Amino acid sequence: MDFDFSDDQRLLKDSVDRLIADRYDFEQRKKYANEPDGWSRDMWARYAELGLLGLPFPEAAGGFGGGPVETMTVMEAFGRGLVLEPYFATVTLGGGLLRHAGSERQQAALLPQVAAGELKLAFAHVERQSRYDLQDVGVTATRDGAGWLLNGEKSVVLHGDSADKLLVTARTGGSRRDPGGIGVFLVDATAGGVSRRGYPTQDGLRGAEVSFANARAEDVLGDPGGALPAVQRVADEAIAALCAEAVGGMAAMHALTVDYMKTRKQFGRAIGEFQVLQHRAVDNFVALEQARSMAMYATMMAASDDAAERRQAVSAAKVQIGRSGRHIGQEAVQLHGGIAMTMEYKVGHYFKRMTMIEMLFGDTDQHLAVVAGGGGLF
Amino acid sequence: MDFDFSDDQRLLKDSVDRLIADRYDFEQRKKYANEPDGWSRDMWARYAELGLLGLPFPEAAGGFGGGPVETMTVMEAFGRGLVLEPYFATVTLGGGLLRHAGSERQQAALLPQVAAGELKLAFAHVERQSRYDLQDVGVTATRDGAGWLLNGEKSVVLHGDSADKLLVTARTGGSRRDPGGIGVFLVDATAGGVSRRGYPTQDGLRGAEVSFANARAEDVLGDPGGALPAVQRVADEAIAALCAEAVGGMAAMHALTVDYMKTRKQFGRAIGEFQVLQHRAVDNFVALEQARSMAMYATMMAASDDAAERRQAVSAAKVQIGRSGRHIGQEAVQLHGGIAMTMEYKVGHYFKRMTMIEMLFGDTDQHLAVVAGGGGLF
Amino acid sequence: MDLKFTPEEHAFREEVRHFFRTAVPESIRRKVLEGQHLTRQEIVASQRILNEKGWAVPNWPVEWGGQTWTPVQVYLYQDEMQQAGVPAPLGFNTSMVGPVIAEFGSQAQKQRFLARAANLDDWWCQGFSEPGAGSDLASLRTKAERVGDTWVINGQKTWTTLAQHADWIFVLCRTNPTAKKQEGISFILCDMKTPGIKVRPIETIDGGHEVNEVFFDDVVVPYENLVGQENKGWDCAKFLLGNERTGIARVGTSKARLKRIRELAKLERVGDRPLIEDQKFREKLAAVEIELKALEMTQLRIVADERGRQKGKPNPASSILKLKGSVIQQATTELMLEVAGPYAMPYVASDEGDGRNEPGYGPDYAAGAAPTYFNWRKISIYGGSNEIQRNIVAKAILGF
Amino acid sequence: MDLKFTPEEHAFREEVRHFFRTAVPESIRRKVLEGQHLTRQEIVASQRILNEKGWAVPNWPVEWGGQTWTPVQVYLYQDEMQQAGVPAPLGFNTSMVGPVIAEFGSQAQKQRFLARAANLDDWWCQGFSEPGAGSDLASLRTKAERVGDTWVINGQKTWTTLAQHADWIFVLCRTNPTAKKQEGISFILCDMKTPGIKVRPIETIDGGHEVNEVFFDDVVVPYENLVGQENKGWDCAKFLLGNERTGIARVGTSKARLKRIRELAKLERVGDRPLIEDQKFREKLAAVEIELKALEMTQLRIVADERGRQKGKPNPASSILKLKGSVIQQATTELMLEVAGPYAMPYVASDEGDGRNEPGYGPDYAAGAAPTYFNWRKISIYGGSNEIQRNIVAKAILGF
Repeated sequence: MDFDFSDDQRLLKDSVDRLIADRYDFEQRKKYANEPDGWSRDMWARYAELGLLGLPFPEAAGGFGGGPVETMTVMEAFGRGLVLEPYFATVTLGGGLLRHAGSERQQAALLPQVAAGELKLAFAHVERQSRYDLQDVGVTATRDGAGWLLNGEKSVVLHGDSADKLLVTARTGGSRRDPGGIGVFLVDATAGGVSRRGYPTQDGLRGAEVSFANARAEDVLGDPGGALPAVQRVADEAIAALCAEAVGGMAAMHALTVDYMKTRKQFGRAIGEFQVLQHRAVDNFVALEQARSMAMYATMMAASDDAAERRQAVSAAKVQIGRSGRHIGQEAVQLHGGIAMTMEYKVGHYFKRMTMIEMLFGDTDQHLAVVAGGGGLF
Repeated sequence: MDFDFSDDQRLLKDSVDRLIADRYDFEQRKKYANEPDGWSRDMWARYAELGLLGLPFPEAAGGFGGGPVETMTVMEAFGRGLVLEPYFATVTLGGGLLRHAGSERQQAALLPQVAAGELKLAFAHVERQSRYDLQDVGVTATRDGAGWLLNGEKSVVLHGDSADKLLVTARTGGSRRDPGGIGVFLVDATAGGVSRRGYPTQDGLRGAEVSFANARAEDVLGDPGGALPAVQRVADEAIAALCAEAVGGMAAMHALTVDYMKTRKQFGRAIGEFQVLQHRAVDNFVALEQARSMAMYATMMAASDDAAERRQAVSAAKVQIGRSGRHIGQEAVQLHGGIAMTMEYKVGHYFKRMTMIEMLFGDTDQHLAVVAGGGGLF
Repeated sequence: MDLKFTPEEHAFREEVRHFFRTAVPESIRRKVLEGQHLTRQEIVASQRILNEKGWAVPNWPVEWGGQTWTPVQVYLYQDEMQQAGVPAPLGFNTSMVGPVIAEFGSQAQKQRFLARAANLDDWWCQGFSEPGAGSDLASLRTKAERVGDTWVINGQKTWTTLAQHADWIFVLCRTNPTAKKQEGISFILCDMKTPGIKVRPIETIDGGHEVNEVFFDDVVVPYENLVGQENKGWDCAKFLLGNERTGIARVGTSKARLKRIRELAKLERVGDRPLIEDQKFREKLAAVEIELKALEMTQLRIVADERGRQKGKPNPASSILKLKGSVIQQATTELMLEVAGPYAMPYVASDEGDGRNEPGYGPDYAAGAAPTYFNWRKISIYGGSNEIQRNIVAKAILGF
Repeated sequence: MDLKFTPEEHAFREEVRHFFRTAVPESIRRKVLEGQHLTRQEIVASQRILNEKGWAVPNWPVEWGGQTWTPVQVYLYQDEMQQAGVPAPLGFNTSMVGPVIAEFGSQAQKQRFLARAANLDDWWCQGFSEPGAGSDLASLRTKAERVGDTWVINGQKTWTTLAQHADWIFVLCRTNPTAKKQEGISFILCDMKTPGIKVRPIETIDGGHEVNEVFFDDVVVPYENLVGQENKGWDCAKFLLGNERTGIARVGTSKARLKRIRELAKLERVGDRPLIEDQKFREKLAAVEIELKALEMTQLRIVADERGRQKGKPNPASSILKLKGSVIQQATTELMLEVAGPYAMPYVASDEGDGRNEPGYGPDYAAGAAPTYFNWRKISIYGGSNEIQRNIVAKAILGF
């Protein structure tokens, strides 16, 4: 048991923290958001330069062999900066699918491009009826000669509008909610039969609706009917990463709130002098530390090969993050008052991002049900 | 819509309030608790004298024809006094069963005795396995000539130890959880085959375990296989009465707490000057007023003949009472500090009574499930 | 004590319900129920329908168009209005400046302004809050100096709701800088077209434009635009803030929202079952319904108690309505968010025109779920934050 | 960063687990896990087993019987002890007076008291709280006057836990009445058999006798019973209160309770299904488990941070352990109450002797459900109430 960073981890943390501090303040972020993609190509190049885009990939595939702790470090800093770029979509989700479902050939072909910042990925898995259920897949993939043709629609594909390639769950057999018969297909985003409608998401990031009409897949990752375990594993890693991002955001919101309380004056004194508000800030702090603890727990367990154990741990963390995030977010707004309701002030943006994170890969109640369905955490 | 008391109701309220104020302070209550029955025979006689023991009975049966509002008035005062006597067991439960399931003959024979204070009743319905389910009845009643023999065990019979007669749910047909096949039997508490083990309950009242071994029933109320609707109706009225009692107790706890906060000094000033404690007292006040509102709602709906509507309303009230009672109770203890943990101080006794009320006739979660199973309160 | 409505009250409820659901266009009411923004025209149209019926300003003195309704009738009117999705008559006109002018204004002011306010011929906005003042309203710094027959106003107001639509603004100004905080404040009316007034929009986190900053730069208005006495504007402000506390709980609005959530949860499916059959969701919905039912009863108790009270001296228990009412309204937005699920994520810009140009991305209602959740966080902040309400209850009711 | 235990730490955990579960009688451990009161003899017997192994006072200096364990080892020792239901060594001896004497006492005091305290040959109790003082400990009024070679003590202490068993009491006394609050207090040891000491039991709402009032009426003790310097007793008190903050969360205790609740909920049936299959109950249990898992991680983070800290200067974040730990422990009592259902209602008097004379009325565990719920409300009150903990965090961590 050792909570200290190794030298390499410390180095990584320092450089990411510095990057965010130097290049991702609120005004800079606004500028990035107004660029054509809704994020900064310049920052993307810097991430590539720093090695962040290949961080969790095997060294053989041009990566740095980083593990969950390294991802946590990056995501926490990105949470603090409210980073707009498609890191989560490309590296965590897309890269994760290639790592866990792709062949060595596929990894060797694609991961180096991702690490170099030349290839952006998106993961299309949500459907109109599926909500948060990864195995509820209606999009079909049918054999066509040596290849596959995709048909159907995917919803809320994170950063699906700017992705170069899409990784799409599609059904090759079984009925709509069967665990078997699901494959992950690699599709060029500009291929014939693929159409995309991009939009901003509520938190200022990007999403897209994507439809497939006899769209030809470039490739399939692993078993065309047996990809669900890999998809679930990627989802678990993704949740651990989101937990870390959320902790970064919560910590920043909490710090902003405490600072505001010390400077904002009402009735002749700083509102931070009112004991009742102090105690609420303390409850936020406790909620933050509990969330941080659980983000670490999820990080620790995300690499576990025991799928049931991993799932319990990750779901428990998602519940804690969801509850702490909602509490801290709502309280940050309330303790600030009207200013937090405006686009011009940063806290509201954290609040919105927390709200969206709570909805990604299963909401709090769904994950609570997962934990409740297990045999106990102890 | 009229929240004012009628003249008669005002008179009743004044006289009950005065009785409790004069004869049920904390020291007097202690004395009553130490009497042989665990309650005061003298007070019982006074209730009879005031007409309280016949309050909800038809005038034809020696009663005063009072409705739910009258019961609410009495129970709220009793809640304030933490009254020990078997009013709820005898008048609300026993009397209620006679009113709703008994024949005119049975009512005429027994209710005047109850009203005169000469007959104490208890309702035996809980069983080891039944928890809060009124239709889970394992005690059997079998025909024996013109009468019935009872066999089995009943648990936590409120004031079962001092009751003269027991009203017992028993099964005449069907399997253990069938709604049909349940009758309510009148059994003399000293009859052969009846054995009782009395004990104090956690709140200082009394209960008993009662077993029946070929015990002969004196009588059966109404249909020996069709009593469940009447039992449910009595339970609903009983819950409305408990809600009113709880409001009396919560109001008293809240008042004690606010008074204590104004006098108790810490760090050189009254703890009531600390804003954070003030706000918590306000939250208690809001919880109290919400509970009072729902006790009124339950009172208003308790007389409804539409069983489904009545049940929804009463369950909703029980949920509110359960939540408010727990919140106010725990906060009253916390805001008082150590003193509230002692037997010598009144607040802990309210806290314990609230806890028991939450468990009578279904706990908060069970009633929430009832409301959730309906079509909505609006 | 009779906790049931009388037959007369039932009949009144039916009457207002029928009117609201037939006279006010369904297109407007649907937008209200879905939490969408209304256009200026829609708000004006709806209020004029009510005013024609004589129901836009029931709380005003009868001579200026009010009704002699009992408090229970007022409650039923509000409840049915909210449930039907009828936009409430513009509060700045009907609950704020109107009653203040009726109570404190000169005869000339009454004649000039009241009927126009009732009919929304003039759109009013409220110049109270200032940057840096927040809950501490009385620390305001916008000042009005008397120069001859005029006031010269300089300063800045903020959080001015719908100022972009407004014809007039009522402004609290400091007119005696040496007096103590609450003294030396005056209540002054300004035509928004007066030179020197500038409105700057504030974009809120939901992407909406509801509030504004209003700047006063040597704004000159006639002295006669003063309402009541010079330096006694705080009395007007207190009177105004104390009015209409029962509507604040918005019980009818929450009722309508909970019904809508239940309907939608029957349609949305989780796996192979409707969401409404999910035990957890159902219990969360039931828990909010129970709180709302309790609040409705609490409101009725306060309404019943109102008969004996002086106008403008609200029952301090009405702070409960604000406290609980805001929390319940916010809880409905969280439930709606849950119903929408992943489709709450796409952001669809709404404009001030007639609906949206682009189609949405999921079910129609889903686009509004997150913006409403975000936007309604304001409910526990504005109109005296919930912290201020707790201070009021602590002092006025619990005697701390 | 490696969030897993090392093989050495795992081995240590196994070692303490094995010892606790084999060396300490199961009859004692079962009573602890069921929340029953132990007899004096049981507490003594258990501590002597630990002391024989050298594990009663691992936190003491090595020369007085302590261990050189890492913070992680201390954590594992506590966690396994709590999970096994081994009674913690008597805190008054091992976490309070022992460390104070080891730090501030004379060599003679160390030799006279420490080994006996470790072996529970002397049973100590704590004379800190006074009526009217509560959380404001420093406002104490019990006074000790120096008369020749003695102290003469007069006053009253309260909430004195298990004073009925005690041989000695350590008392905070005011020895300089003119000095400011925290100055002028001394830390004095008294033999409980000294004439003038009277113990009066306080019955708690669960019917138990855990706490007492202790009266001092011209109690004369030798001057040498002073620990540390005259009028510097507050230093001893602060040192004492600052020790051992990590055990305060009682994570292991809550773990054991949650496991027990899960077991019982498999046995208790609701209708035709085990309670554990009730969705709502399961989710409530899971929610508490998640909070506890988070607290366990928080505790490990604080433990890991302890290496660099000075003894007696706790990490202020340990207030989180008290805040959350108390709430979680209390939540387990509410779950247990729910498992017991109607059978929580009968009150079964427990006595100080060996178990109960009367059989209970429902399942065995049920009799303790309500008393434990009642009794454990104290956890958020004593040892610095949760309100005080929030004040500490607000000041020491958030910088208010």
